[in-house]
Amino acid sequence: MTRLFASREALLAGVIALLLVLIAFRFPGFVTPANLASVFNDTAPLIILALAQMIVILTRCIDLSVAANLALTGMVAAMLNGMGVPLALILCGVVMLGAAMGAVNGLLVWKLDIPPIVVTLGTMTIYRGIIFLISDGKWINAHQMSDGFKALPRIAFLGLPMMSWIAIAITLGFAVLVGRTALGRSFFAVGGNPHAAVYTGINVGRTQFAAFVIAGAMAGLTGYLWVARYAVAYVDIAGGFELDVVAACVIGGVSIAGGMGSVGGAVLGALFLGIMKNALPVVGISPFWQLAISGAAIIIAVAFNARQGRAPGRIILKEAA
Amino acid sequence: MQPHATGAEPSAHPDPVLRLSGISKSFPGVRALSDVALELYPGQVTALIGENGAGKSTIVKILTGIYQPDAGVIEIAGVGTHFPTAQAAAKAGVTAIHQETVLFDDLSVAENIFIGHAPRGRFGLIDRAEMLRQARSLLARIGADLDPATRLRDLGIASKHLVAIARALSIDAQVVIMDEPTAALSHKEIHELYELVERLKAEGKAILFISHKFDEIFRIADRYTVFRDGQFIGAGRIADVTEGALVQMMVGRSVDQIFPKRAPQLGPVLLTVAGYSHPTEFADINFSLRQGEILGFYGLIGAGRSEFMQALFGITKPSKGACRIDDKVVVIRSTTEAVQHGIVYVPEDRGRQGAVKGLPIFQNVTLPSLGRTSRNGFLRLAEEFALAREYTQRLDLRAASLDQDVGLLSGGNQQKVVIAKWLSTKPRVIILDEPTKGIDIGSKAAVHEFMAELAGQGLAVIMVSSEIPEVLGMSDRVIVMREGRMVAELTGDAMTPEALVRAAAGIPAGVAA
Amino acid sequence: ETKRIALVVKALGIGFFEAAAKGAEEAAKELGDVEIIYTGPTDTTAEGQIEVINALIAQGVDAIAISANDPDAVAPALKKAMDRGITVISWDSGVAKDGRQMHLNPSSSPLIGNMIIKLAADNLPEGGEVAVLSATSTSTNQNTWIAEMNKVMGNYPGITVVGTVYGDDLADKSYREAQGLMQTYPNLKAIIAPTSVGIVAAAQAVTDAGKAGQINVTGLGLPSEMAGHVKSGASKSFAIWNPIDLGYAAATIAYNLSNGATAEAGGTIAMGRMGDVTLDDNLEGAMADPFVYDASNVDEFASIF
Amino acid sequence: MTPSYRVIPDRLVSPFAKALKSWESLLLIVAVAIFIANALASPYFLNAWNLSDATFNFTEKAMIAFAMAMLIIAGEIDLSVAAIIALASTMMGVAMTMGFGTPVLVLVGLGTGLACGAFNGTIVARLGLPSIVVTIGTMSLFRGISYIILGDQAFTGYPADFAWFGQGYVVWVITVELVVFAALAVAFGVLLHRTSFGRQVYVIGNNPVAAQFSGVNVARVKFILFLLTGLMAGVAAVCLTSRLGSTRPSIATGYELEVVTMVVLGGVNILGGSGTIPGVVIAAFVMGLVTFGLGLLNVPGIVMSIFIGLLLIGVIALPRLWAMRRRRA
Ligand SMILES: Nc1ncnc2c1ncn2[C@@H]1O[C@H](COP(=O)(O)OP(=O)(O)OP(=O)(O)O)[C@@H](O)[C@H]1O
Ligand SMILES: Nc1ncnc2c1ncn2[C@@H]1O[C@H](COP(=O)(O)OP(=O)(O)OP(=O)(O)O)[C@@H](O)[C@H]1O
Ligand SMILES: [Mg+2]
Ligand SMILES: [Mg+2]
Repeated sequence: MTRLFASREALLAGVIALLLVLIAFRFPGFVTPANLASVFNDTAPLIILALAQMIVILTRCIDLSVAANLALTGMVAAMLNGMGVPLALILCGVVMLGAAMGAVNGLLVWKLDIPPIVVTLGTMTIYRGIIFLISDGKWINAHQMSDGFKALPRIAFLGLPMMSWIAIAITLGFAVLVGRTALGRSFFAVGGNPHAAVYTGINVGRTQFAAFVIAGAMAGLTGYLWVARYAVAYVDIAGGFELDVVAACVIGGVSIAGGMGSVGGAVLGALFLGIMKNALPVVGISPFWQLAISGAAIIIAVAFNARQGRAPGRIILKEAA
Repeated sequence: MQPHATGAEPSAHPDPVLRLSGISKSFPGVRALSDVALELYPGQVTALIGENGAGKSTIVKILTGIYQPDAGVIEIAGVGTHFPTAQAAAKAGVTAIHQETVLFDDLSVAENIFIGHAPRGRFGLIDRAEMLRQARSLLARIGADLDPATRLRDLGIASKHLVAIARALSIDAQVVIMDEPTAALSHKEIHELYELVERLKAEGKAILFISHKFDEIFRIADRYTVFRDGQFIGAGRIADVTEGALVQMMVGRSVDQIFPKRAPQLGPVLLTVAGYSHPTEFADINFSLRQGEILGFYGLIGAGRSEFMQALFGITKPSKGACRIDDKVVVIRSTTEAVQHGIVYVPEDRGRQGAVKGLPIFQNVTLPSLGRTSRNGFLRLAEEFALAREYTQRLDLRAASLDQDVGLLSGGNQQKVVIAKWLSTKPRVIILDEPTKGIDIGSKAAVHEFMAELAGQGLAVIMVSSEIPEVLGMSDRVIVMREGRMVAELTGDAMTPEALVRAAAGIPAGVAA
Repeated sequence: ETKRIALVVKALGIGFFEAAAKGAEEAAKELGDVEIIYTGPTDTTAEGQIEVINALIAQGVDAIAISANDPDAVAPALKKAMDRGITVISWDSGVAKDGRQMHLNPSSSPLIGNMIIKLAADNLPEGGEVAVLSATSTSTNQNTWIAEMNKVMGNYPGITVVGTVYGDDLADKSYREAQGLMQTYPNLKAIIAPTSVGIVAAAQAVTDAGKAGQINVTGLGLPSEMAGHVKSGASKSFAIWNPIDLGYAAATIAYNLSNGATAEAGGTIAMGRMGDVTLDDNLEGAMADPFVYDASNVDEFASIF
Repeated sequence: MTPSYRVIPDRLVSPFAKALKSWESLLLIVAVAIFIANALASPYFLNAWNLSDATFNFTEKAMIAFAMAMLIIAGEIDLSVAAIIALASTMMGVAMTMGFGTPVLVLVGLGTGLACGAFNGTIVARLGLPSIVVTIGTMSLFRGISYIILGDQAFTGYPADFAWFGQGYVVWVITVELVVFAALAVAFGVLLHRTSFGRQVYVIGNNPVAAQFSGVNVARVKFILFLLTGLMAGVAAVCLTSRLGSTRPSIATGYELEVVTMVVLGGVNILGGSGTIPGVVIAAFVMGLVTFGLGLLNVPGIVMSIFIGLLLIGVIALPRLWAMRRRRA
């Protein structure tokens, strides 16, 4: 009973439920299933990238280039589409291109031992710059994209668009990866105690590399989804999104120091932010208040999480226990 | 007895399972090993002996694939091999309990044991149930009463060490290496470990045992190998050698192992602690301490001695109680205030709490004395060097220069830097928490000498130690703690090993200890 | 000696400004001795434009024609440019009066303000709720047009503006803001987006919500980007002036000013094939009337800009 | 005890030899190379007035970078600095509309910076939350307050003498901002490298637990560092507001990453524990030279940022690649 309550995921889920109740009070239309489905769909990219970022953070790294990676693969997807490349090939292409960009990050971290925040700060600007170079700074608009290209994330299945299903599938995939595979467990080991990981025969650098590659692949896939969904590609899409992604992870209880986090937490963290973002304009709060409120929400959530996560400590005195 | 300089043995013995020869290893600025040899035999325990920084842990790391030797040959059952990774070493049948606990706080006990080689089920996914089952049987085998599903963070330090041992045994190995395995264990667990070593011997495993404690070396080892300053000095059978001869080989000179004799000159009461209590860690600690006195604190690991000392030093806050210095009540809310009042604490966990790795030796030493080596907040380098030189040389520090990174020193030498750091502040009360843990015999004597000297100068010394000879040899008075409470205060003739063990373990008088 | 005229835009890569650059090049060809430097920051910030302006001053260009991200913040830098003998005008989105010699509005602001609400009202004979999707909250021209629109609301009884949101000229943000509008105001009948980025995003959001035909997206947009949405019914009509003409006119005015023409209240400046512009007391002038596009003519212009 | 101690030398490598082989020397070579390349690439580069204008590309960011460098060396980070500029600038605008003169405006700007720094410092140092996350939150919070106050409005019409900070010259081409920058560089250099406070910063960055166990008041030092960073953001806000002559809530967007880039390029270890102020000063010039030089060639800003990104990774990666090759050879 206390265990259930203490678990951060349950608590966060409770906060989200409370948030929904409060919103419903002001604006009942928000909590209709159709609208909640649309909020979930809107949050799908954030969920996918929060999961990707989570495994990177688990290994004591951080990937600030996810949004730039997303934008670049999105642009490439739109350009390939413009050249008439079939959608299936584009999908393979974006995942591979994203993974390749993740691999660049990973190699710099692994082989040259450069701190991940520096590597991805650098590649973040480089990837964005490359978009400008390949697109000449021009936008690719809806009318320059084929209908099939734009349709995939929108196809409805059992009442949910494909984009939501993809997010759900990826969530399940991550649950298996993180909980049941050797690689998944080694993410925790590497982040929890890199020094000890070496002694247990886990190659720290290679594990971090793997996390970056997976994160890159996810960013690549999201790049296509994003561009197809919003039907536009240009240099600045998803600008600053990397910070939302990190915020989602942290709200979800992923420890920025590595080694601690869960799939459920990351997903809930993303949903929390997604609901905040969608709900504020709906309940009629002036757009100028949005930024301050979400900032305050992040701080409160983090403070709360830290309080939850604080180790109770050993208890030596017998009767005090 | 003359030790065999070559390590070669009469043919009555079986062939070595593992033979190292001509191994050399250098780090930037340090030659950790040069041309050393080591042989391990099945069913025998070989003790590796040497001073701090002799290269013992380095050879362990070479044997487990963490470091690559610059030169030399590793042979297993007569076949040359090499270990590019830790996994390669495990596959070749070499497993180790390392000097530092190398575990993962946020994983479960079972996962800690099996990380890297977890049992697999369908689709190559980890089979959790099987992993828990195997972990349970391994823990039972070493007599550890632990739930394999517990998060490691929730365990005490001794239990963590047992997990490390279980992990080493989870690998089916011919060669088991133990690098100072008893340093963090209490009385009871040490005995269980000895039994385990006996069982492993009976199973025909070759064991490499590293320790600074001679009593245990003579108790469990069959053979010895001695290193000094990265050189091979000798090897042979324990039965053929005396303790004095081993020490001689180890330090290159004879060492007086007797605790310094002193006639304590007790001054007025300096420190009084009354009713110190913490909500969960310790309760109702009362004592007073005189100038020139050495007060020992004995207890089993986890008795709460460190917790109490850290509260006295301002790291954690007590909930109740008062502390008086020179009969004036002082409130210590932070370490800064403790230092201002002349109380200093040499921590037990030198890697985390003591040394600032990444900074040079001299900056470590002068850290708490910056007020003295600076003027109006501006640093004066020459004074810093002078201060650092004075105290490190007195402790016989082995370092290339005072500008060297502390992180590059061996464990024992790091401890010396930490002690030097506190002595340089000219404190009034010095608390030493396990001051000689992991320190070689020569330096140990130096530390003891120093403690006596400090007391002679009128300092009040508190020494936390789990080594009975040290406690008895050094202290004027001993307080025993158990489960967060003071259970005995012994002086004079009452200070016997039996009394200490009984009080610490909670065995009432009359029952056999 | 050739005149070097810098056309500084809000951000590179936006279709509208690319078209304006085409117009400026056309003017350069016509004038003969002119080199156009098409430049701007890569995101719509005033600080970025200031760095660009500093670099242009250093190169000693002859004239700067700018569409400003912030009317006040760029003014000191432009003043410095004028001090060093550079001709400075603003066009499209203006600069504070003392930071430029004149400002060229694409059209007159009252006309545009009236136009955007009229486009919405013409399709709402029974009246109803409309909302505005703007660019950044600091965008001068957007704010002026919306203010002008509010002044004439009295002429359109039955139409109520229920809210204004800001998409920051980012496609994804505009899309989400449009979604938010639809959720907040279930009876919404039209979204007015006087920005080429916002109008496309809003049309896409309306289409995705399955409300094409129910909610009319209108405002200012480029025919090439809007053609599809006009066909799908998400947008019945929209307006724009010709950005090519605008770039052409800005370049010509800059050329003339740097060749000795003067900008004074009540005076006129020649704009080549676009005729003359007359300046008001604020030293502002309007180029031409906005032009309305709908299903009947959008395809014809989609291939041009 | 034996009186004959083993003698340990103070140093094996002289500080001068160390400096020669340091990151700063490498960076200085890069800076000189970029300077020469710029001079060759554009005829407009070697002009006193143009070079003076070019300093505006980095002075304000560099002021923050000094404090940020110390914060990062101590193992923390402040991503809210740009938002602090926005809030400080907004507060100055509010004071201006209330009719206060330049001295009060400056005090308000600095005071807001200090207050924001104190807010970050309290949360991070007292509550022990990770600074990277906390300041991502305050980044939205501070700028959000600006938006609440200003909405779609702007503050303009600052007093004429207020323009001195961002547009004034001390003598000839030497701007007020450049002088402020130089003075702060010296002050921070002394603070970090010559005082016991600076030493404590390094200690905390290397091992905060050991620092506490050595009597260092870790929370206080961290709090002061956040305060300093906030103050410097306030100084930058005064300069930037004065230079722009107006305040919008979107002012200084994206500065935080440029400041961090400058600090890291300057050789500060992002993980804490090492770095120098001279390194940051050189890095500021390098970034200013790159952006200005490329600006003269009308290269778009985003392409410049590719150069900065490559520089950031390249300057760290190349020496390591070189060392790896040598080891293999
Ligand atoms: N990673 C390293 N980098 C540089 N020097 C090292 C490194 N590891 C060990 N050394 C040096 O190698 C020498 C041998 O160290 P080692 O840890 O093997 O000593 P040890 O015999 O285990 O000592 P102790 O009894 O204190 O544990 C020491 O001088 C130490 O400073
Ligand atoms: N489960 C644990 N988690 C974290 N730290 C621990 C744990 N167990 C022990 N420690 C740390 O290890 C050290 C051991 O202290 P503890 O209170 O257990 O024993 P003690 O009676 O003080 O004696 P000793 O010094 O012999 O260990 C302390 O510094 C304590 O903080
Ligand atoms: Mg060792
Ligand atoms: Mg202890």
